[in-house]
Amino acid sequence: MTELLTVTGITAGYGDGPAILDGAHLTVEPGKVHCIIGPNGAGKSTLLKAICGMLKIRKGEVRFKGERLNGLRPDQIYRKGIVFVPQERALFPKMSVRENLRMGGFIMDDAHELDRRVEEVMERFPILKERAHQKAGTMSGGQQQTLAMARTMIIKPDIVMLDEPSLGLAPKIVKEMFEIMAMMAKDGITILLVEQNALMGLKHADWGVVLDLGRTLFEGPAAEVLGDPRIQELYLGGKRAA
Amino acid sequence: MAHTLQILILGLALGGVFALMGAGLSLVFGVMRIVNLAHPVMIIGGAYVAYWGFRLWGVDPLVTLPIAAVILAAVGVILYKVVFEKEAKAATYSEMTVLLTFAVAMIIEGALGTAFSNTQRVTSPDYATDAIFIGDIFIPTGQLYAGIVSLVIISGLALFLKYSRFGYAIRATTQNRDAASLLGVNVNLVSMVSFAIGVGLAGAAGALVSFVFSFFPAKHWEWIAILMSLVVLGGMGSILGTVVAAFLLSVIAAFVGAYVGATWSTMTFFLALFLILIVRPQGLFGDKPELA
Amino acid sequence: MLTVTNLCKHFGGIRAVDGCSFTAEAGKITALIGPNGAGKTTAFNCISRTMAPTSGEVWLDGGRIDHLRPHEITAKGLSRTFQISRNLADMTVLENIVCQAPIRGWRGLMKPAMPPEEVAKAEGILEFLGISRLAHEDGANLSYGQKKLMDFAALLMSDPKIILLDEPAGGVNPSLLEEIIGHIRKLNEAGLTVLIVEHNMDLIMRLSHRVVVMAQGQVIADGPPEMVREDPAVLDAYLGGALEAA
Amino acid sequence: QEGPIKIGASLPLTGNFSIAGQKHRQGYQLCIDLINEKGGINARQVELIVSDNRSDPATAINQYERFINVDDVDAVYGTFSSRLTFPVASILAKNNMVHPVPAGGALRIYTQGHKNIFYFQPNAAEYAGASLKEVIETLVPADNRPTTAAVVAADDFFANAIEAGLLGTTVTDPADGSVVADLSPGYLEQVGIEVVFNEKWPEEGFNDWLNLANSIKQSGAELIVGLTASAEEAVQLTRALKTVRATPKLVYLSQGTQAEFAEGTGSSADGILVHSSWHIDAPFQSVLVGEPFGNPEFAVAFKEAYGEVPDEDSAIPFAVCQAIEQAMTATGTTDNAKLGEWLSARTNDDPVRTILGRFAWDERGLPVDKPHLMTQWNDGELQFVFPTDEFKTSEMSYPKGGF
Amino acid sequence: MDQSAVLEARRLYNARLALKADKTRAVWFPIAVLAVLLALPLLQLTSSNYNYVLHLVLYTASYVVMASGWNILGGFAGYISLGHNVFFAIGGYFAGMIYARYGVSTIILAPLAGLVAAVVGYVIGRITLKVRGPSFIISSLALVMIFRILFDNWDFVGGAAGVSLPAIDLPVKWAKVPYYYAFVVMAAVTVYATYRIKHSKFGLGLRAISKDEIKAESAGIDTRFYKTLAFAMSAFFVGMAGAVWGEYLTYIRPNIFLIILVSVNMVLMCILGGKGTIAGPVIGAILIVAFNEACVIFFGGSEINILATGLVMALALMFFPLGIIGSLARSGRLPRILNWD
Ligand SMILES: Nc1ncnc2c1ncn2[C@@H]1O[C@H](COP(=O)(O)OP(=O)(O)OP(=O)(O)O)[C@@H](O)[C@H]1O
Ligand SMILES: Nc1ncnc2c1ncn2[C@@H]1O[C@H](COP(=O)(O)OP(=O)(O)OP(=O)(O)O)[C@@H](O)[C@H]1O
Ligand SMILES: [Mg+2]
Ligand SMILES: [Mg+2]
Repeated sequence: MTELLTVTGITAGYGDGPAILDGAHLTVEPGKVHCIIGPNGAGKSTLLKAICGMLKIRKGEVRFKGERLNGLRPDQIYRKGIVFVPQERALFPKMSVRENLRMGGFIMDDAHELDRRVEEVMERFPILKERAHQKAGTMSGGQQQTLAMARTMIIKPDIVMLDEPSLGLAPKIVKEMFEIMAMMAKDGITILLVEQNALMGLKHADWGVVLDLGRTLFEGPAAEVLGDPRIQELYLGGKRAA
Repeated sequence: MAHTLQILILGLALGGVFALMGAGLSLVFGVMRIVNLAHPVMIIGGAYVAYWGFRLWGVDPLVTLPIAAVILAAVGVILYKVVFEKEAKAATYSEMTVLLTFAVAMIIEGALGTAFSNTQRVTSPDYATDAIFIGDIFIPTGQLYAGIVSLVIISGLALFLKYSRFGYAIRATTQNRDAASLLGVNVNLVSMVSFAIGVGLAGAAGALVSFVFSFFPAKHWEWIAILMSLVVLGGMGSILGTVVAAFLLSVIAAFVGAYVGATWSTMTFFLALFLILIVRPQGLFGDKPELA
Repeated sequence: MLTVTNLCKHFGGIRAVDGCSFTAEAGKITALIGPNGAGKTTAFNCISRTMAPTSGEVWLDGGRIDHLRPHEITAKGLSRTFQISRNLADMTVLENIVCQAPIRGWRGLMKPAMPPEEVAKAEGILEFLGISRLAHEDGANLSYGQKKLMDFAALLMSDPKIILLDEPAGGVNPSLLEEIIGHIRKLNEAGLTVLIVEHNMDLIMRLSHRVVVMAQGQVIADGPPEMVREDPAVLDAYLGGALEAA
Repeated sequence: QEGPIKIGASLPLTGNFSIAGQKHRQGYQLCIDLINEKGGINARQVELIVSDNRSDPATAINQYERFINVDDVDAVYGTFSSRLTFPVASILAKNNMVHPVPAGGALRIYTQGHKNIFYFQPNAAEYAGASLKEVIETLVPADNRPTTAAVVAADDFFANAIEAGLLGTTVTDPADGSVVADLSPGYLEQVGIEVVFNEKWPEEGFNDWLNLANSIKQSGAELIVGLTASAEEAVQLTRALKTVRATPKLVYLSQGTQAEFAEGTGSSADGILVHSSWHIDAPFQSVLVGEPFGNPEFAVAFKEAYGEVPDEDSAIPFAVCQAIEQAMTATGTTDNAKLGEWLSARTNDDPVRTILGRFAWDERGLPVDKPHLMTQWNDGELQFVFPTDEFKTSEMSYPKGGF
Repeated sequence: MDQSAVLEARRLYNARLALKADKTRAVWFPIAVLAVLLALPLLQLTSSNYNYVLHLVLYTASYVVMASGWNILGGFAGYISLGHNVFFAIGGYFAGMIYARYGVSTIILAPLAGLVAAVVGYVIGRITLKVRGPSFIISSLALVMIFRILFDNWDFVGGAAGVSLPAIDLPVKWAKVPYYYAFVVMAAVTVYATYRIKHSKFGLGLRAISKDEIKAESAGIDTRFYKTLAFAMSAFFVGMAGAVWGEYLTYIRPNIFLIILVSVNMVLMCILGGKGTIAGPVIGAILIVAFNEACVIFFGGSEINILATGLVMALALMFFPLGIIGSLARSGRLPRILNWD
């Protein structure tokens, strides 16, 4: 097994508050879709933030292609090939849609290539093309989510980490979104996503992780996670899922 | 008629200087959400650089201008490192910095006062008290040069911000720090550099001020409210707005000064501010606030 | 109870809401669905007057409310949540919630901020939502889902007659969602009118009495859930055949 | 009683009046150093405590209270400017202190009925214009006198007071609306000059000098009266008048005897009249610790101590210090009641003798029979031109013409 | 799936949070302080003169009134005003002029002067409270300038030269005592009033406004009314302080009231002590006055004074961003006697 990213026993929290993550671990394999589930406040978002450098890791370590990421700044980690779309979407509210997309390729040196990529992505999401000059902050919730997702596609990173990508999207778009993710995975981009729409998420994932109370409670092939009755009971909405 | 034209010219001449004085302030606010109350005292710092250059070696303030800008920019870097870097992440950042910069203003004022005493200074290159006469109408050369130089600097800056990659990074950092850093922008560096540019502009403005107004360390209190009014009037953070406001208000103030009374001319700036708050709270070029 | 007639909201060239009319009947749960950018949130904003509508009328209980200020509308018994949760930092969750309790008149102003009966009520709601341990946590220090829950809790505090929920289920764990559905239903049975925006079709189908479908600022379908679900226009614009998955 | 005699002075060392404030400190300090060199007062050394009131009245009040209540000073020296002196006067009167005022010429300070307040300049500012009037009457050729005047003034206690005298307005006390002095018809009218332009600029935050200068020029006035509150403003006004190329016959400023003025204006200063309370050429006979001490000695000592030539802003406080010393020596105590009595009892025949000349005061605390001196800048030098009857004076240059 | 250790850690944390919520107050402490202050003038019965001590306490108390008043708008509602000395001036001039003309003591007039300031505050608030954050701060600065120019040119109140007021007719030793009591009592009343406000629905509403006005509005809070009322209330207290201050100084003049240092002091005291807390402005006032006094003693008051004040302010902001009270409370180390919230 060749891991791309390994998280071993990390502890992290906000400021000098209590440890939210308390020994969480995770292994990410290249080219696969990984889905993290867990109740509200389990620490899922916190985990992603810790990986991408937004939070200080107190204990444990994060390795990417064998290299330690602890203590690097988010922009350094980004340049290594890890893209993160937080739950709050992280758009630039007063920039136009096009400028937001261009920011997605900020680290690219070739301006023409960047323009080409931006056009390409806009082709794929017609709503973005239509609203190219609208300010991102005035877009609807779902549109913003689409934009945030689309922005990750400007450069070709190794890992894309998505915090609840389906949030606020219409069912039709959700479906499209998962299809796109599958396609990205096929292109060799590894995907790590957090989903509350767990059924949907796990169904499209290769690997499932259950996180609660800041710890990894279960890790395994997605199908296995889906099938586990205890997990269903606790995290997937119980009886109805069955 | 000639008289009216004369007053218009005097107003415009003063406006050019105010424009540069306000531009740095506007930039620092626009980019970093720092309301830099220390900006005026930094201008005075720049003026001292020009003053000593002139007094010790007789160097023309216009020549010292880039040096003043660089020296002040260096001060900006230090200040940023020591004072603002830590604050940059705080939620109440914008308000906090108002008070912090206030403190910085007092520190700089105190330091300048200790070093140079509170005596009024002014540099007097020949053009400072000269004027170009066209018939009865005159254009004060000091303010003319100052206005031209400041417009050149401001346009250069505006172009840089609009078209350079760094300009992009600056805007991104302003709007969403976290997001920018998640997209590969070294936000600390960006903040530092843009702060330094803003303070450097204060230095440049200081060199011009040194021969247009007289100055002493405590003088900056007189400027704070005027410059701030320009920034609010123009729309917080809009450099263009600040420049327009500077010219507009200086001209109005000149007319008020000539026809109503000198005491009331500064009032123009503040009354205009209140008027704009009533009719257009976001300022001339500002964005509309969320809740209409 | 709540009637919207010919509501329009334009942003420059963009017609976010474009002559939309619908009614939320008293005591019923009405769902408002539609593709992203259909104008649902904007419609909510116009109803609660967080935004001024360009034109159109909003009636509540036979009185026109589109000229009132937001707090007056809240005082009339209409409360809402925000799609992107807005919460008050530096105030505990409990304060966030109690702050929404209605205040009556001048004398109300100087009443104690956190009277025991309101605190008790708030704690009861938190208990039910399973976040009572967070009662004294800072409102800003919550996870996304927890914030949504807090919003919902605050809403219940204001004793509204009608509530407008903007994607209450977004980001909420499925297990908890079950309970929230149950709670909304219970409240509704006790007489509360509900207008809900959601993309979770499962929830909509189970909860709502009537579904209004919006697209491009206009109402394209309006009827009982089963009917809407079959409507080809809706399927095309919104569901994309995705329903069988849920 | 052992230990030194402590004397407190709160001065505007920083802020708008800093130039004058610093010079006042030098004047006080020099005098006290000289006294101590000569063995002190009544065989006690003298210690000067100075604190900076940042040109702020509330701070000044506070500092005098501090001197009295905490530092336990034996006497105080006054502060600079009418602005600061006005409130300080009440506090010192309340505390029964002798209040020698080096600078604070506004009449209202002396009409409040305070005892033991003594002004150390020729006369209240309201009457300062008298010397301008006399200069015009005696030194300006009758066929070429200015007939029109532009009077511009800082919105300052002191400047307003001079203006009131020149324009002949009625000075009232806003506290109860009572009339303090009726100055009509005013000195300018008395010499047949018509005021064609009259303007005020604010005490702080005024930048629009060119506009003001332009208006002055446009008015065509032949006499320009610039009632500036500080040397700084005098420099600004003069530079602006130069820029607009005004060509008056005569220019009179109320501040500008300082070296800083000459430095800031260069040759534009030539021909400008400034009234003054002191001039190095005025050979007044004065006494310091019982020994004769004249203006030349003062200038030498000053130059030795500070490396500069003194001006009135140091000479006046020096005189204040001399007077208090003479009072203490004469009464042999530091009891302020006695000092006050002694000073009040001075007459023209038995005056206090200072480098500003003789001083004796009326019951308000204003000196009797002392005209203002008039000085004029010529070739970078401040020359003493009026009054002509008492001592040797220089020739006044006239008309001024361009700047 | 072992969860017990994590649960235990969480429980402890939650317990700490809960502890923070109900901390019993040491009510006796402020009352004791007040009692001591009320008895302090008895010192004057001894042979020495304690006028300067009285002056310092009185001065501090006057700033407690102003800073606590400022706190209502700046601390609770989150609108930082650098222009509150305008109300200081309005109070001072209103009461001062009546005192000068009709001899009515300003101590009696103080509440009325406060009311006048409050009315003016209400009107101004209607305009300036439309904007928040930096724009508001700047508008408040401009307000000071406007009033400065107006007062400077208003001949009836003596213009820039001001009016000198008759001094109270008491022997030197006792002349300060009436003002002393006036300020100490005002300070006590103000602190108590801010306490009541903070713990009322109104106070809760203000805090909500300071965080998110749209949310507050949709929670049923009449934000416009709340904040203008807060503005008026804080103007009231500041105006009251101004009223007595004028008579105490025996002098009213624009640049006593309308210099930026006065409003900066108010702000600085609140920030240093803890904006939005009850004890904060009190602690802040004590520290700043003490600090200024120390500066005068050590530097004789000079440029270094300004430098030092700036340094203290900067350090305080950098290391106690929530103020002394606020920062201590957050880390759970606030001594009980200072928990007045
Ligand atoms: N900024 C913050 N400061 C302090 N604590 C926080 C902060 N953000 C989140 N927390 C706490 O951390 C815990 C985990 O939060 P996190 O956002 O990681 O949860 P999550 O698993 O993503 O939940 P959700 O599904 O609701 O998004 C929560 O209990 C929350 O109270
Ligand atoms: N302030 C604004 N300026 C310009 N356009 C806006 C503004 N606010 C919303 N819009 C546009 O109006 C349309 C409706 O937005 P709205 O937020 O109401 O959609 P929505 O139905 O809630 O969608 P979602 O399900 O994605 O939340 C969108 O196309 C959006 O881009
Ligand atoms: Mg999350
Ligand atoms: Mg929406």
